[in-house]
Amino acid sequence: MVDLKVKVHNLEFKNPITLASGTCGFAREMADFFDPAIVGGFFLKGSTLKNRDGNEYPRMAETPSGMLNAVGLQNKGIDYFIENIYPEIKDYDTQLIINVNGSTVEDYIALTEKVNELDKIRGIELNISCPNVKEGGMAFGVSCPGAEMVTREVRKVYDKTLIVKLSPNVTDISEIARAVEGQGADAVSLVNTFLGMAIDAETRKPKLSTITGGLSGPAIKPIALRMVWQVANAVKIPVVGMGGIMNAADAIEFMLAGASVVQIGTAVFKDPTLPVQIINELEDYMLRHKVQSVNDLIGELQI
Amino acid sequence: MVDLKVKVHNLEFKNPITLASGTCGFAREMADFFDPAIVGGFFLKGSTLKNRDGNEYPRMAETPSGMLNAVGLQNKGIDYFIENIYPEIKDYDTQLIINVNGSTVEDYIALTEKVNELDKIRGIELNISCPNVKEGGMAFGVSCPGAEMVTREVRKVYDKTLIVKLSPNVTDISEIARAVEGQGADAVSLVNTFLGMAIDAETRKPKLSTITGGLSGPAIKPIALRMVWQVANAVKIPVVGMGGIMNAADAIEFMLAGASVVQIGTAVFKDPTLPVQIINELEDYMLRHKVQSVNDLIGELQI
Amino acid sequence: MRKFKRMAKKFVADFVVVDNKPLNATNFLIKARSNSVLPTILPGQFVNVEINDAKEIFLRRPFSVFEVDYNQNTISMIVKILGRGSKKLTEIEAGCNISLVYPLGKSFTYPAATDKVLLIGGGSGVAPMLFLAKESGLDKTQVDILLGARTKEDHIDVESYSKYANLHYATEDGSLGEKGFVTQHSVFVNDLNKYDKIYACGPDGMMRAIAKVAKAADVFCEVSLENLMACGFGVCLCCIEPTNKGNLCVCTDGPVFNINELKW
Amino acid sequence: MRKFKRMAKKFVADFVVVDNKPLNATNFLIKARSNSVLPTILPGQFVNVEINDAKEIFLRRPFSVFEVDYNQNTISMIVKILGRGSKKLTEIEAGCNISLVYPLGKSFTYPAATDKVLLIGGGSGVAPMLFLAKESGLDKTQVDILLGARTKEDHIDVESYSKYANLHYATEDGSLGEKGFVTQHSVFVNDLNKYDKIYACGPDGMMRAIAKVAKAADVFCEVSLENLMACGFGVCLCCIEPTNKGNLCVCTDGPVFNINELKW
Ligand SMILES: Cc1cc2nc3c(=O)[nH]c(=O)nc-3n(C[C@H](O)[C@H](O)[C@H](O)COP(=O)(O)OP(=O)(O)OC[C@H]3O[C@@H](n4cnc5c(N)ncnc54)[C@H](O)[C@@H]3O)c2cc1C
Ligand SMILES: Cc1cc2nc3c(=O)[nH]c(=O)nc-3n(C[C@H](O)[C@H](O)[C@H](O)COP(=O)(O)OP(=O)(O)OC[C@H]3O[C@@H](n4cnc5c(N)ncnc54)[C@H](O)[C@@H]3O)c2cc1C
Ligand SMILES: Cc1cc2nc3c(=O)[nH]c(=O)nc-3n(C[C@H](O)[C@H](O)[C@H](O)COP(=O)(O)O)c2cc1C
Ligand SMILES: Cc1cc2nc3c(=O)[nH]c(=O)nc-3n(C[C@H](O)[C@H](O)[C@H](O)COP(=O)(O)O)c2cc1C
Ligand code: FES
Ligand code: FES
Repeated sequence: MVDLKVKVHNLEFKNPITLASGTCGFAREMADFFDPAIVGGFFLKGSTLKNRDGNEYPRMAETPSGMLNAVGLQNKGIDYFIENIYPEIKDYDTQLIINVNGSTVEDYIALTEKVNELDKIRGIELNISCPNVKEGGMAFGVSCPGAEMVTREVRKVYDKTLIVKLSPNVTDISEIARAVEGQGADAVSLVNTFLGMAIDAETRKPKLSTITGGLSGPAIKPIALRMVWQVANAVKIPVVGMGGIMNAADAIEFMLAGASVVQIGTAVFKDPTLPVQIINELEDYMLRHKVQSVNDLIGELQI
Repeated sequence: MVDLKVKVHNLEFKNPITLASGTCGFAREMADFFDPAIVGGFFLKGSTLKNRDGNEYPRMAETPSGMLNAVGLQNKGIDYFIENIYPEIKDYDTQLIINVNGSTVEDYIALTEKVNELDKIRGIELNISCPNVKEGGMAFGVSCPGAEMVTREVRKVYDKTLIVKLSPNVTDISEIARAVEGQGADAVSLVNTFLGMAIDAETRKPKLSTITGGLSGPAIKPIALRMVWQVANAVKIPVVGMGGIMNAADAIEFMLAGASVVQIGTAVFKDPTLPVQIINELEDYMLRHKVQSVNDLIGELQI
Repeated sequence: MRKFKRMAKKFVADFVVVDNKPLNATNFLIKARSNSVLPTILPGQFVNVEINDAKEIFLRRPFSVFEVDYNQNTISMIVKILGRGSKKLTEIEAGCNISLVYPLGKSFTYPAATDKVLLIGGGSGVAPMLFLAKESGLDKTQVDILLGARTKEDHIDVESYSKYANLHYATEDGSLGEKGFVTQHSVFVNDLNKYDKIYACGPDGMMRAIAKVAKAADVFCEVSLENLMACGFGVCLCCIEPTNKGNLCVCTDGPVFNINELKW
Repeated sequence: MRKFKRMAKKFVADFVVVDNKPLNATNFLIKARSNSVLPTILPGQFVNVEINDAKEIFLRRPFSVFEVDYNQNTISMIVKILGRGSKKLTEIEAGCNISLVYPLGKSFTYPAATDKVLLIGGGSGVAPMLFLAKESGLDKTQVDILLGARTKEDHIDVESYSKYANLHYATEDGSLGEKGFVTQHSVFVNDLNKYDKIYACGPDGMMRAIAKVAKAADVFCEVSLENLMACGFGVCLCCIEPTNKGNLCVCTDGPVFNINELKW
């Protein structure tokens, strides 16, 4: 038997295969397909303080080996989550991490304080990298001062595991990672989507209502992998890696590059049972390669 | 008949379909497949002052809808070009633009001065965005001061058309575009490749000798298109667009986003005659949409 | 091997294509068999289909269920060639595997035993309407089906459904049935109030036109909406439709909506 | 329509697959016909093949030419299943289109009329060796072919070539011909100096082993190299091999190199 357990700060994951925020709903939707206890954890859909309708239709466009989305953080607000969703999912035997989003630092703080009360949510993923909202979102995540400020203020009110989710739309992502590490982040997760665009040549119009949107899927994998590797070499805190993971080999590559835990995002749209398959294949790989613990894969790129 | 002619500063292109630097050799190689006079122009392989051996093998890795390369500007140096290659290609009835690369500003200046003497090279593409060299290259292209400095110094010694090729590996590409515009660039071209990485999960080694390399191909198209659109909205000088163009629809999308001329790069590896097909399909599109001149497509995105 | 403990409400599985036959120039009937027993699948629900071996097609494509055979474990769908994915799908050969996510979405509200109903289908929207006609349990006298298409050639042959319903046709060029849009057809124009329920599936424009008249006439009316979907099971929030309850997902809160919910 | 004025040295065209037959468990012979007259194609040259309908395969795959029939306008190649692209290629059916870029690379230097030659092929490296044996114009007595493989099953049947050359086999398990690597085979170990020219194609390790001995024995020796290629026609500079003249492209300066040029 191989040992799949891995820790990110205080958070114990039964295995390193988790689901990315915005692509696994509030975990319930995935429970229609598989037992949530199988996977390492769920990074729940991005929540905001108040209800958000999100952007107008159309919100997505298919691209070569990927897709653009312009959802814009549609959600019913944190109170709705606490009252209506949390009770239903809180006893899932897996890690539930909430993805929090604000337009202002005050939003982030208020949200975090509410989330702090939830027993079964042992960590937050601070999203300072959403490219699909007009205010806040990525604006914080693309500069060191912005990223530092949000991290510092949230850190003051939160003492469970704080994971800061980084934007790839920057010149030097390891600089931002170091900045949030300096402000007390317990881990970083990367990457969020790349700002992209699609046009319909026939109608000469943008394909998304918002003109630009976030690119995800295998298309971005080479860039995401490079960033995980750079960041893992730049910080001491654990790295949660994602971006285009479609199979166990991809997941292993991210771990070799330095990710302790990986998130499966867009791939579940193609196959919602994929995370389960990846766990099985990861076990097979470890048996075949005589790797005892997943910890022996993390950052073990041979160069 | 439709009018395909388009101008970038003083450079007249008989049509907007050109070939990207590093993917069309020195045009001769493409002449094995089609008459070079058919296309708008060739952006010749990146040249340096002295001979460069480039990076070690392996230099490429296939990725979903794209590829990574780590060529590292292998070329025999500008003198070899002037003596042995230029005479052979100088009478091609099309625009020949040379792509110049330096490790230092002095390199760029020396190179430009030599190129200035070549009658049939009416423009240079200043590559400040190569991700595959240890010194110079992208280092200049990812900060405004760096980009400004090279542009300013080269501008002093060059009065034909100066196109500056931008790196997409930045937080705000329109800022860099404005910076080089401010220093007298006649046009900008974008995007160069994205810094990416590939790992072989079985051997646990990087797939490239240099660990990281440049990502190109359709995978990057949505990001490249977004950047062209942002830059076209930020500067007054013409924009030369590229990144994953595989067919006429892609080329048209870049023009709608604001590119006056487009470059076909990686796609020619799949089909070296593609630029010719794209010109034909562009004509068809214009006839079908009753577009008289390509100039009526440039920047004509309907929003 | 980790055991896959199914939570058993939705599934992903490879089916084997047992039949793929052209219904006319652009519509194909594809029937696929599962190895496992099928869950209940109702009219209006859909499946999300992976397109095999197609370069540059990344996501699945949604198609309404047209027929379910619980003895044979087969699901059928009518696929109209629209773009690259549907084209490729219609080229699949019997014997090939095809991956489906199923069953997805909410079904139409079943009519009451005494209801008189009008089913309106346009384009590939016929599929769920025929499915509903068959499954409704109503007598043929209670069910009218109105099908709209551009020309006679665009209609697919549904004569076998005349045992479940009275068939009416509208074509834009008058080559079959009455000339004009479905909303100009006599059963729609004259007799709307004799129906207890109207169900419709088809292009957006048609749905809106029907909804407008039905709303004015205050008749119960459900429409099935098409929409760009990334996941099909409610996690991506790409497939929204603005409603009285805010933006709802067409894939889970729909694709069937009561017109009174919609902001049309 | 703009006229496509061919510069006529290299081509991109759709061929029709006329035959695809398994030679053993992992090797297939694929023959494809062109609509146009073929240019001269020589042993050692290769074609770059587009893999149809394969998700996640972006670039073409290079394969050596095994046979050319100028009457039928066909090119044949031997494809060994290595990874995803070659696997997919071996599944192509007769009648399908396949796009080739051709002819690519430099051929082997033809032997002089009086030369005695040894051709050594390993794995899929047999293809150009058999092509060369046939095209060399030499008498059978002048040509020895030595083929290496892991086991008898890995060898493909090349008996028909015994009219052009004397066939010798090496297998690692001794199940066909002599046991061991080609470089341990008696024709190689004992008789190297009786050959005027040695030609080899196969895995990198085999090429290096042969080159080492040939160099020591000071015999003329050309080897064909395999390498990761993006373009196949000399523009990407990905396929380099360090040589006395610097980094050369395997696709245009090779794939055939004289061992004295190489930095081995
Ligand atoms: C719930 C549901 C049920 C459906 N049932 C059926 C059915 O039974 N039979 C059938 O033939 N089709 C059905 N469709 C439509 C079908 O999903 C699309 O025709 C298909 O996805 C098109 O894929 P493509 O690759 O051929 O087109 P693409 O090449 O992806 O697109 C071609 C063009 O059509 C547009 N388009 C594609 N899909 C949609 C869509 N869903 N809504 C609006 N515009 C779109 C694209 O934007 C593009 O302009 C259904 C759709 C939904 C959401
Ligand atoms: C000039 C030339 C002639 C060739 N002639 C033949 C031939 O006649 N018959 C034949 O069967 N094969 C031939 N090959 C090899 C053939 O091109 C590869 O087997 C094929 O490209 C593998 O593609 P794939 O998608 O199956 O493998 P992939 O899935 O792409 O790769 C599988 C593994 O093999 C490695 N690999 C793939 N291609 C090469 C390569 N060219 N060199 C080294 N490692 C590689 C990859 O890095 C990977 O680890 C030739 C190659 C060259 C360069
Ligand atoms: C439809 C969609 C919605 C998303 N919503 C969120 C979100 O609410 N919060 C967040 O941090 N990331 C969000 N993401 C980003 C993903 O979590 C992930 O970072 C990104 O998609 C890259 O991973 P992938 O390529 O595996 O999908 C979303 C992505 C998609 C495709
Ligand atoms: C193999 C290879 C070599 C390249 N060499 C150069 C170069 O020498 N100079 C340069 O400016 N860009 C170079 N590029 C970048 C391309 O010109 C182009 O900017 C990039 O590939 C994006 O376009 P594409 O996706 O159409 O290929 C190279 C790209 C590739 C794939
Ligand atoms: S398609 Fe993803 S939520 Fe409906
Ligand atoms: S494969 Fe491109 S230069 Fe050889």
